[in-house]
Amino acid sequence: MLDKEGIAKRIAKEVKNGYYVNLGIGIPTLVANYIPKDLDVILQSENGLLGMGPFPFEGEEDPDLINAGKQTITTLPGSAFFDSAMSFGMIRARKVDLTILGAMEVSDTGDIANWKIPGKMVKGMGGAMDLVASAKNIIVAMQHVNKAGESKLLPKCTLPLTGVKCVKKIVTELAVLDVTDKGFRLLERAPGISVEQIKNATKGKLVVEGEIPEMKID
Amino acid sequence: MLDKEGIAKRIAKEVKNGYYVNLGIGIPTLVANYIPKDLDVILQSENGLLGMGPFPFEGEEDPDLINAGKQTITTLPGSAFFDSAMSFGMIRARKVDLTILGAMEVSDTGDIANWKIPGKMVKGMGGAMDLVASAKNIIVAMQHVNKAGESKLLPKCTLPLTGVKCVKKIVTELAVLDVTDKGFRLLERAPGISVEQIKNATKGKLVVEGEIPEMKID
Amino acid sequence: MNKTVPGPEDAIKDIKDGMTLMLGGFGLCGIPENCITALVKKGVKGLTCISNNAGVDDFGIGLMLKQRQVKKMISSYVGENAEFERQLLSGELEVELIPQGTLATRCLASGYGMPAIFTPAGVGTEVAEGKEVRNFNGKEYLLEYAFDADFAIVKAWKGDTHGNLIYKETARNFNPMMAMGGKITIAEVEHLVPAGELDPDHIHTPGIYVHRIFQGKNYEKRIEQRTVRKK
Amino acid sequence: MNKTVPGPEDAIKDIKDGMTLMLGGFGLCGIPENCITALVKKGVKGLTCISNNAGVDDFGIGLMLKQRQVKKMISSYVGENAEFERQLLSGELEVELIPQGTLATRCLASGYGMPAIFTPAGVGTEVAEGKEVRNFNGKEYLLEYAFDADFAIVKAWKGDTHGNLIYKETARNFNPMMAMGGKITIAEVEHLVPAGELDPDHIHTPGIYVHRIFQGKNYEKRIEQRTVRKK
Repeated sequence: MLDKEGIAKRIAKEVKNGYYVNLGIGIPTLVANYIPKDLDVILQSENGLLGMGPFPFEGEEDPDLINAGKQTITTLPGSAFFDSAMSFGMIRARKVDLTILGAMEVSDTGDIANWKIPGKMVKGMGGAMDLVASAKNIIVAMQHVNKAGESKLLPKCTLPLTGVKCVKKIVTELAVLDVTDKGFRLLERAPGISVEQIKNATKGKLVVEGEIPEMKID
Repeated sequence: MLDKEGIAKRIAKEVKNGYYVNLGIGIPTLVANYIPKDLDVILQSENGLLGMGPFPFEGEEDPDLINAGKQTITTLPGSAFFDSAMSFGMIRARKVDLTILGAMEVSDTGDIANWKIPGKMVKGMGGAMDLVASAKNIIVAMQHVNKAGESKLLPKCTLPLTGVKCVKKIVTELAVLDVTDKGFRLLERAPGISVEQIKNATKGKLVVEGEIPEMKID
Repeated sequence: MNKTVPGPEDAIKDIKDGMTLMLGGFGLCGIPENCITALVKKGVKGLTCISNNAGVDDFGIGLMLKQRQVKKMISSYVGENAEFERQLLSGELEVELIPQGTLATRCLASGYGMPAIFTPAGVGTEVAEGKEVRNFNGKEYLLEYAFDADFAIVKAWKGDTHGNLIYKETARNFNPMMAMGGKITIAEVEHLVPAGELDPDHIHTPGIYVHRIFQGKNYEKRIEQRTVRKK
Repeated sequence: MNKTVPGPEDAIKDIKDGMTLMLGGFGLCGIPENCITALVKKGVKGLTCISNNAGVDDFGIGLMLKQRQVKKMISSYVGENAEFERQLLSGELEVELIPQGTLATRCLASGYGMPAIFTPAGVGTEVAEGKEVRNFNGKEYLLEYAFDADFAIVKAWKGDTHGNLIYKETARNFNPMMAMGGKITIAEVEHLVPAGELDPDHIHTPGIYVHRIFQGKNYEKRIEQRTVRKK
């Protein structure tokens, strides 16, 4: 079973040379730490930055320089600032190659719910609805089951949706899955996890074809 | 009867302190020369400049700095450059206070035709259709009659339209007129021109109420 | 074309109860601190505020919320503050949550004289309820309308007396679109310079969009999430 | 993220007969001179060119017209050249004239992922023929679609290896929107610098929109209307 860092490490393998990538808050943010240094990858922050760098050194925080999670950050050579209209313009125009974000639920048709729990204080969708509606490639980083042990990979989301038919791939503590016309297609098992365990944890339609390899992360 | 410079001088009196003004090609361009120096007025050039200055001194022409008429120009302190989307954005959003342009025909309902003569090579409307569709105040600088002696102030334009119900005021070699619900309303006569002469030169509905003063230009 | 006013009190003097304001900033970054302080002092009430966020309990729009000056928030992400939550749950405060890109683009539409725009954000979700859906090239989009704000209040890094503005880093965020989108636009800047000192190629918001400008004071520029690494 | 190519021939190598190109510039100001020369040399034919103007007889897009490489021009103002007129009257060349602001905003729509926009330009004129008219708040607007261009070819003043671009003065014009609007965007620049040399606050076109960039050569930058005053 993977921990959060493990999920981030596995997702980092999906990042290709030359990609512009948007990372959501939570596990997706950790992905940045595992992108191989020899890849040329540029991070987009939807508040208005291309070329997000690491956190600043202590004492060098700049209040005018934050990411979409409102964290202090730095720039890198070749960075560019722009306004939020252009930022979501480039997102809508599918210039961002890969979007990685968290989810509360995903359906086997690729619907995603990650912004609202009825009865709880709703903080808002931020840029998530724009990102999922437009991204050409969305990977979801999430736990396979919730704290009550219930599957978060469902035939139909029970929570209010963020977007429909948009998720392409899911990486959980148990597995890597693609969303296909036939449902979730199991691609890889987490180290030590059996296909049976994944079947039991997946409530949505699951397609298991042939031998399912154990994922390689290092 | 006014010459072109006279028409420009009279129109210059319509320019108020604090105005952003867009000047079309031809007579409207001349208006810039007669705006009183004590007025704070900023000229917009729709190719992407606010704060258009005079022509450059000989030898100081900059090929990257032209106006919408493709003439070499200069900037002034406080000038700003922007792209054409923003330029027409500010035009559509009615941030430009006054638009002055030429016309081939104007109707007594404020329609304007100034871009196309059937049978002749059509060069295009450029920014004219955008300007007339959005400007909050349009003054037309034109000749009252064409070379054949026919009125250009008509009940209905005969040429393809540039815009409908948009012209607010017209200054010709003979008169100053407002476009009202009742048609052209005569406001001023050119020096030495009688109301009768204006009536004869105006084919569209003309409203003459009370004494019509002779215009003052100096 | 001198648009300078002495300070925030003069800039906001004709903002009245019940008006709709756009307020620039993302989180606490690039917010018009001086004008917010002046609005709190003035005590104007029943405001509808279009702002990506709603500040925190003791800073930003949170200060206006504490005084119950806000009737309605139009935002993409709120709830960094407890008072906000209390007013929302008690029904004192109305909130309209809209996707961040939709918010930005509806401001842009106002500034560019476009009555409405199409965006796929929110299609198939509760955001789409009651909205027109239209298919272009096999993809569905929502029709979203331009905003109609009485005032836009923005913060820039530098500005000149003509109202030309330059923003700094990610403090740009919503400020340029809001500057364009207000019927009357007020800009507060950290550095006010005479017209002619800004490079015309570097200006983000041309002065035609700005009606009043003043040199702001005592910027706190509070950091919401101080994240650092060790040297 | 090095997007540098050696020169215009490499940049345009996969532009094929019958493709749709956006070409930046207003008049002869800010046009991609090097790429136009390369397109003429390559002899690619049957092109649809989206460009505000069509150059003059012996410069700009006029050079492509002379070689009969252009099937259709989509412009707001043409006819500064005799060959253009000849081809148009003989039916060899097709022309679609659209208002300048509509042209600019349709490019912006492409770059901002908006399938269509509303503009009042052309309402009640022959430009509106066959188009959807819609009333918002008592005013009529035309629905105009985003462009679908295979390539955008733009000219900037400075650019870096990541494809970030800065334009100079009114040579900016249509270049930023077209840079955003093409499926593949080629930028030629007067000064190509390493990533990190441009101030991130001064960049007009972020590199994400640019796929290939090269240092241009021998810019003529011809002036169309040389107007001067005496000292």
